[in-house]
Amino acid sequence: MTHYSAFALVRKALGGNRGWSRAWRNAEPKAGYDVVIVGGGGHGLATAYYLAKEHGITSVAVLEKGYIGGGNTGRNTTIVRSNYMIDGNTRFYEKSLRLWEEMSHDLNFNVMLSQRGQLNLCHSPAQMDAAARRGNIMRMNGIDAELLSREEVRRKAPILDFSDEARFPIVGALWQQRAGIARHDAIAWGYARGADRHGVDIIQGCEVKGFVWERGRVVGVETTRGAIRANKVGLAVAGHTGHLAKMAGLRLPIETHLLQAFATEPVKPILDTVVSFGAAHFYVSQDDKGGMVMGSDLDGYNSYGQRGDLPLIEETMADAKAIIPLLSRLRVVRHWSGVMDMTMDGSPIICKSPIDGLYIDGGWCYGGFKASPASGWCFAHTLAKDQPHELNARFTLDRFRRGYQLDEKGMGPTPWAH
Amino acid sequence: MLRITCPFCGERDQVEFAYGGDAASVFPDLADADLDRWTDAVFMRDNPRGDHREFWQHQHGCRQWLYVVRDTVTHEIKSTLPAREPRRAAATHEGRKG
Amino acid sequence: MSAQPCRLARGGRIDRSRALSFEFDGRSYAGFAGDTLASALLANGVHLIGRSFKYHRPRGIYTAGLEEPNALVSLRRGGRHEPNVAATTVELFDGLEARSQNSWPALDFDLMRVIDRVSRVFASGFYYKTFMGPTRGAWMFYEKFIRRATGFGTPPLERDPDRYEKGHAFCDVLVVGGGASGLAAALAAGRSGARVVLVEDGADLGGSLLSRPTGGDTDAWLRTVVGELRRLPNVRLMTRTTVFGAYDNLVFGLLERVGDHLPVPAPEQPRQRYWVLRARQVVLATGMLERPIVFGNNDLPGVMLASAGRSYVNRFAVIPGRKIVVFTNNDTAYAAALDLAASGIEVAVVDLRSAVSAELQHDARHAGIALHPGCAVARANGGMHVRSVEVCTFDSAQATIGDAKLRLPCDLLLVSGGWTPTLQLLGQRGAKPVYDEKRAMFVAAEIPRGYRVTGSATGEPGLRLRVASGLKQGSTAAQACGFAVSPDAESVGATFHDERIMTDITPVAAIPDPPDAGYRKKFVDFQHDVGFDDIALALREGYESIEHLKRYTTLGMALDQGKTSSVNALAIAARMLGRPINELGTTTFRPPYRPIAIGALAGPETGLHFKPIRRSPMHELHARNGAVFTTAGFWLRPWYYPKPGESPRDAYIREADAVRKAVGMVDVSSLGKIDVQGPDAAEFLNRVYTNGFDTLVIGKARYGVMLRPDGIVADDGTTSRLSENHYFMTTTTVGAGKVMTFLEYLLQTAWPELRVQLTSVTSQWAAIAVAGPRGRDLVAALVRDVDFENAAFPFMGVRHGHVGAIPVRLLRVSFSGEMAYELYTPAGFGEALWQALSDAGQPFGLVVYGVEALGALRIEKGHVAGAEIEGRTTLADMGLARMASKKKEYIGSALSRREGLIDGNRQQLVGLEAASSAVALRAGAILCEPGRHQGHGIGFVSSVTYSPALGRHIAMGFVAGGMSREGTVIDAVFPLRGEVTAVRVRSPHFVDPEGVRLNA
Amino acid sequence: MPEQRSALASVYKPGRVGVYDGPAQVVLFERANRTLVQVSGWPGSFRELCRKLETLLACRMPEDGLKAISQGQRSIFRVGPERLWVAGPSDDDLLMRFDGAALGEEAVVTEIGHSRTIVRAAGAEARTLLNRGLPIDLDFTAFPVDAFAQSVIHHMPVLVHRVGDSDFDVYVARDYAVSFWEWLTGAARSLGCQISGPE
Ligand SMILES: Cc1cc2nc3c(=O)[nH]c(=O)nc-3n(C[C@H](O)[C@H](O)[C@H](O)COP(=O)(O)OP(=O)(O)OC[C@H]3O[C@@H](n4cnc5c(N)ncnc54)[C@H](O)[C@@H]3O)c2cc1C
Ligand SMILES: NC(=O)c1ccc[n+]([C@@H]2O[C@H](COP(=O)([O-])OP(=O)(O)OC[C@H]3O[C@@H](n4cnc5c(N)ncnc54)[C@H](O)[C@@H]3O)[C@@H](O)[C@H]2O)c1
Ligand SMILES: Cc1cc2nc3c(=O)[nH]c(=O)nc-3n(C[C@H](O)[C@H](O)[C@H](O)COP(=O)(O)O)c2cc1C
Ligand SMILES: [Zn+2]
Repeated sequence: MTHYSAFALVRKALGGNRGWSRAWRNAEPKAGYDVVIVGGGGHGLATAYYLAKEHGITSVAVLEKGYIGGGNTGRNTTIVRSNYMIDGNTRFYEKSLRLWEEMSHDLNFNVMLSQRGQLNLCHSPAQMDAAARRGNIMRMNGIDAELLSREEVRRKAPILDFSDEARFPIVGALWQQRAGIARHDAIAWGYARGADRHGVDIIQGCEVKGFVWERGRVVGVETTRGAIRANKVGLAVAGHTGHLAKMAGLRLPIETHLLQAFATEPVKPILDTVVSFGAAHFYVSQDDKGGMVMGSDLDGYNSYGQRGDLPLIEETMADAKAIIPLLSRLRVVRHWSGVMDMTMDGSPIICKSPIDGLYIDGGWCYGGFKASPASGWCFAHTLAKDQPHELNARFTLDRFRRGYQLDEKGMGPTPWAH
Repeated sequence: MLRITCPFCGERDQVEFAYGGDAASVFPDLADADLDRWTDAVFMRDNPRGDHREFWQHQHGCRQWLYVVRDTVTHEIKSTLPAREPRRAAATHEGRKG
Repeated sequence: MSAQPCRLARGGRIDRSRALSFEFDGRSYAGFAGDTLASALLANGVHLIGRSFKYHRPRGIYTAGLEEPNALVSLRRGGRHEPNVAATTVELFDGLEARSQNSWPALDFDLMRVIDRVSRVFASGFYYKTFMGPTRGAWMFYEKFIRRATGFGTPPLERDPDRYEKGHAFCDVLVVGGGASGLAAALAAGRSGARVVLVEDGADLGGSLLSRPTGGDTDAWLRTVVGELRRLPNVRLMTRTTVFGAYDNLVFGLLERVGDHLPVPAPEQPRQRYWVLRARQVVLATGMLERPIVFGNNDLPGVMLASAGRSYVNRFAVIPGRKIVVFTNNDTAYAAALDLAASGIEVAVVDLRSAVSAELQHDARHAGIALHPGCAVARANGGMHVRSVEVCTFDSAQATIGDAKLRLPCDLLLVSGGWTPTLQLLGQRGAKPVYDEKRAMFVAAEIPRGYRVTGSATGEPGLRLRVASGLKQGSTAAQACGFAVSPDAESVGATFHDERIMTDITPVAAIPDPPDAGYRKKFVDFQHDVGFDDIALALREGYESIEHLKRYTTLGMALDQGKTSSVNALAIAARMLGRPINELGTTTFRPPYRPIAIGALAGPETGLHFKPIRRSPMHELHARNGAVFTTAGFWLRPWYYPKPGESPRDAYIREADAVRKAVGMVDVSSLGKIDVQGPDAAEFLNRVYTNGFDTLVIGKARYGVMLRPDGIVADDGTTSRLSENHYFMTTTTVGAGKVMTFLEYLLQTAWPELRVQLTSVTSQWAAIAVAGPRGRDLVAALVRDVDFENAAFPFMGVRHGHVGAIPVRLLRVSFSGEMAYELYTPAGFGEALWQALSDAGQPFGLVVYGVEALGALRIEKGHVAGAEIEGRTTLADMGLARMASKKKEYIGSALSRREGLIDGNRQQLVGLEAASSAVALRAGAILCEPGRHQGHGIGFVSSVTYSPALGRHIAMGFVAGGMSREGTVIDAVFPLRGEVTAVRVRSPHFVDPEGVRLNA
Repeated sequence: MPEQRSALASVYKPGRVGVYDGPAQVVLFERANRTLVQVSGWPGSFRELCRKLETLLACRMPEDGLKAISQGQRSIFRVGPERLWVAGPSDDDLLMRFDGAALGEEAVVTEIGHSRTIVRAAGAEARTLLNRGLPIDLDFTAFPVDAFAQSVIHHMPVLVHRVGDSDFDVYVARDYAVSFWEWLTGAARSLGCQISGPE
């Protein structure tokens, strides 16, 4: 496999770019593996990579029904941060950010992690208090955070609405410098290439349609390309977790909802940070190509339809103009959406399922892109050791029955409102 | 945009309605303190890909809660009833559970 | 201003009586009304329009429509500046200013052009392979340069001065596209009486008919049909309007460009209007778009689609070149060749096919056109503009190229590689088109319910058939809506003779380089500078899925969304992979069909009108009294009332102090208010509140708390019993909507057998709280018909009385801990009541206070509010365990018994006070065991105030163990400011814990 | 009773909105002297209740949620399956005397006269104006005279009642009245709009 570097780029260019090899093999399914991961998104591929790299388990297949990275990994607004407040979340997301910081080097694939910082805007004293609590927790856990005044926010992002026309004036913000954005496709391709190098089979166009059972235990999967046996089956299928779990007879504390995203025409740099509006659920950054990438709230009803609708589109565009009036004349070139597994407390699930041989990594809601590396890392640990790492110890299924929800937003069991 | 036919007000835009989630899980009777049944009703979901029974309130209209069957893939609405009606029907047929 | 050297003396659909002047890159030019910016530039002989995205190659005008990939310019100035606008879509107006993009220092001398020389290093995906060193965060260093280099045009840097409107529309039949077939469909449907909306993106109706020579039989047909349509009252014709998205349930997003063709929008008019249209049936008559052929240097200015050449000469009377080569693989380009030749221009045709029909050969010969069948253009030559083309023999059966045969000098190269029906709107509905090998085009396969496709969007090229199918589909659509179609509905079938039928095409997307020709750049996606080699490289590296190919190369991701490139890209990839096109499939079509301004979709929801404001009935009075407002949901509430020169802090302390010492009043109208009536009202309240309400006596109020079903506290408030079956509930301001909805949910879905009526009366009542030791004196002075003696009207009592003629409902409840009354009066009397209190209050030392002082008072009293009811706390956490009735079950009771919710380690409410009066406390501080400032601590500070009563900062907070820590000192840690403050845990009832004052 | 203060008092300025030639296409004014009472009942006995109301008011009760019954100065809306709004002039003595006693046990009467501000939009373009925010088909065939709809305009709940060929009454919650008025007059700018004195 070709090592990527500037030197290689020049050398291969001189050879008419004919010397590049495949980033990963187009593997054919084998009869069986130690571990089969269902879902070729960032989480599934990272899991396979860390299984091989950290635990030496290389008889691994990643099964993807479409093309890798084509799920939410390839359709999210790419915000990476570690500003979580609830005990159980905080250190997990920080671990993830640290893995992000090493990722390009580790994978020899530039995932373009741009730690340009994120502004979580506050529009009332009460929001500032909540931001302070969050920021203080971050700092106490060794995570960078700052509380900014209105003037400090203005210096970071002068194009926000600081005029008298702002319906919800900016009071201040919580700032995390190490937060930012990364290249969505790159993490799928980078992990795939990394896992492939360790011998993992990446099998695209292979949909899991059911499970192979033996004595009440899952021992493989039925796929559109035949049955594949496995000692352990790990689900990392994002919005489809509920659907697959049902095939195994499990009911989960998950609803599938759709979330939209928007990209505008590219323009020269005007916004150097990630901004999230505090008076509405809206976030925006300018990607390296120059387009503004924006997202907002769920469409608000259960859906597996990968397309959004007008009410939320209007809402999002109004949010965009409200917080950055200059966006008014910029044009959206495309909007799309993803289907997400919303849990009842907004926090994820990484654990052994009640069924032997079946493991679940899901419930990522709209925050799982940033979690991809740590999720893969913890899920690999859970699969390899048959017990959770302390970082994912609280991401259990039974926390709802037991009353240990990790409700970062305090919204309760109404997933469409998280 | 969803266009929901309120049995009382007629076909209306989604923006007049508020979503109320899964209508398949019904709260147990208040007197029933069984933790599993409550956990199941409050937290667990069938989350079907296809027909989904769900509640919507015609919030900016007649304020009725509606019992809607909608396909979660096509978003097609198959039927709409006032929520109290199926509940009443269930109550008379199988005895009141909650 | 120059003459227009390339304008024909006659013809076209421009208005020569209206000369317009405009500027491009600072130079003035002339054009005519009816021109586009592109046609006017061409009329002036300007071909070089901009520089390409990545390699800064010179680019010109490639099309005559919205599919334009190359000719992107910046328009207008200041707040109206718009980048990346396709010159082909800009209607010319007097004084228009346009600028080229992406070049420095000048358009014709761009230093970044060097990138083009080393472009192979910057092949697809190069950035994934480099910029990773030397250090770990190296990308942050490179990113700055990359960002500056990309980005195309500059963004606007001032506020948009224009207005945007929104509209809701409804129709039976929506016809998308105002070409021949669309007009026919609208006419047939319109004649049935159905409500028809016809939407056309362009300024004029006619579609491709407008690109035909003027004065022909199609013009007469067009006049007749449009004339009749305009007369039909049930038909609405919307031009300059795009159907940008097809959404669920036959709802469509439309954008009407009301003022973009004017220098500035007309007075009071919006710039654009966004429509939400609900249709019952839709007919797509969206036409088709021509696509290029890929060959060496095919992006050079002076290379253009054949249909564009035809449009320029016929519609705009512009000759885009003096010496023209037409390069085609199908018959349709001959129409352009013949029309141009008819204008006296020298034309040669290079046809990939060796066998060209006798009829075409005859026509060509007759028009003096040199024909080169069996040949391909392998390269366009020239630096900044095409000067000649390299023509090679071509074997269309094998798709192999021979040696260079000749070099044809020319200054315009027209290209036609075939046609692509415009099926984006179907694609948006998830109906993927399929590839028809024979016709070399993607055509509609599955058609969603309610949709119909007609005209060339079906792939039908013949005009007569297109009109016939338009009439047919219009009729059936109307019938599907229940309208009877009269026999004459289809009577305007066109009788004009048909033109060249595109029956024969040799589907070659890319011309291979001739043997030993050396490296040549061949572009597939012009706008993103994606070349033939980029596709090859991506496939070589395993990005074989069509979606991976798109993402790795960025094919089809630019503003034009691949309108001219995606089919060629597919064909090229299919060929490289040796697989049929249909096996590869297409990428997904997503809205919008063409880029849509954010401001348009935001519509009137902007600035201060972003969200409506809810105002209390006394809002004006507060504003006049100098209140500073704060937001709570959509409400604006007085935050504090500063005296001149007073700081916010001084103001609230003064206000709170005055309440404790004399009397104050505060506007609490925003509290949610719900009228609860019916024989089962008591039972209902018993089920939704944790405490009992059936035992509440008439004429009394009670504080109540509601849980969510999961056992967490949802909201609180007081509820009064006005009569046996009549209760009056209040909720928090922010919780009001949610509570009302949840209560209705319970009544209708869970307990329909309960006979209870709920009515939100939040807007019906103004509410004022009067609090303070002199509160009773003040209220009693005004309300003469109520006995205020403690025994007659005790704490938690409810009475009805009058202030003058104004009726008031009085609740003796207290949030502040003082002797207090809440006065409710119908909203229209709110101001009068406030004024009456204000007037009468002077002798009692009345002060008006805002929500900050309200907060100070309630913290002193230990009352919980939003910062404590934060969605994770239980009754017990807030020290309210006694409110959980043991006699009954209620919503949330079952799940509130889960182990995690009764865990002894939970953080519980305490009061906190700064150890010294000099120290400030802050909300959001984390509580820690002294000196152990790690992890999540043992709790946090939820609410803080300076207590005038105690003369120091006090706080409420949650701490593990709660009141068992009473008296101990712990640390309040605030690392964000580097502060650690010692705080003493104490009862949260700081002031008057026995309630002497409120019972006084 | 003292006079109710209009929620629009601080923003109401009769005159033209924007500049335009020719006559106004929309005329707006507040209907200040109206009042509103809500009467609710239960499924089993609602018919009976309606009959009592019919006798009391000497007028039919509406059968559905689509069309109001207007008689003289009164309009009656069935706003929910068992819920009516009776609107009338503010000195309508009958409405003022409405109470449980008159209608019996099965009626719940709620005075909501202060909770809504009523605005009339009249003129050739009134329909166009409302449809700039109202997602309801106001075509005559779908929304004839006396048709009404409860809906939402720019996040604000409204009830829209067609009182004439080109006349509409909009009932909006009082606390939104100023924002609604700003929306309405803003949306009317491009139509040519006249604000006349309150009725
Ligand atoms: C619009 C949007 C914006 C978002 N913004 C952010 C953000 O800013 N920051 C952030 O951190 N997170 C964000 N998220 C969330 C984030 O994208 C996801 O949580 C994360 O990408 C999930 O990764 P994954 O690998 O679990 O899932 P995916 O990438 O969805 O991968 C799951 C894969 O499983 C495959 N699959 C499903 N069923 C089967 C089957 N039966 N057989 C085989 N394969 C199957 C799917 O095809 C898919 O490729 C956003 C999400 C969306 C939709
Ligand atoms: N030699 C030739 O010129 C030749 C040969 C064969 C085919 N054609 C093509 O045949 C077609 C004519 O057939 P037709 O009458 O069915 O189509 P048309 O192109 O005449 O009309 C389609 C119209 O639909 C409009 N439109 C498309 N999408 C729209 C949207 N989303 N919103 C609003 N408007 C939209 C376009 O602006 C266009 O005017 C043309 O596309 C023409 O280029 C031309
Ligand atoms: C961060 C990000 C930026 C994107 N930018 C663009 C863009 O500039 N142009 C574009 O056409 N699509 C862009 N997309 C969207 C993709 O084209 C595509 O819509 C998305 O990956 C979902 O796939 P689908 O539309 O094929 O379902 C972007 C996607 C992401 C996640
Ligand atoms: Zn309704």
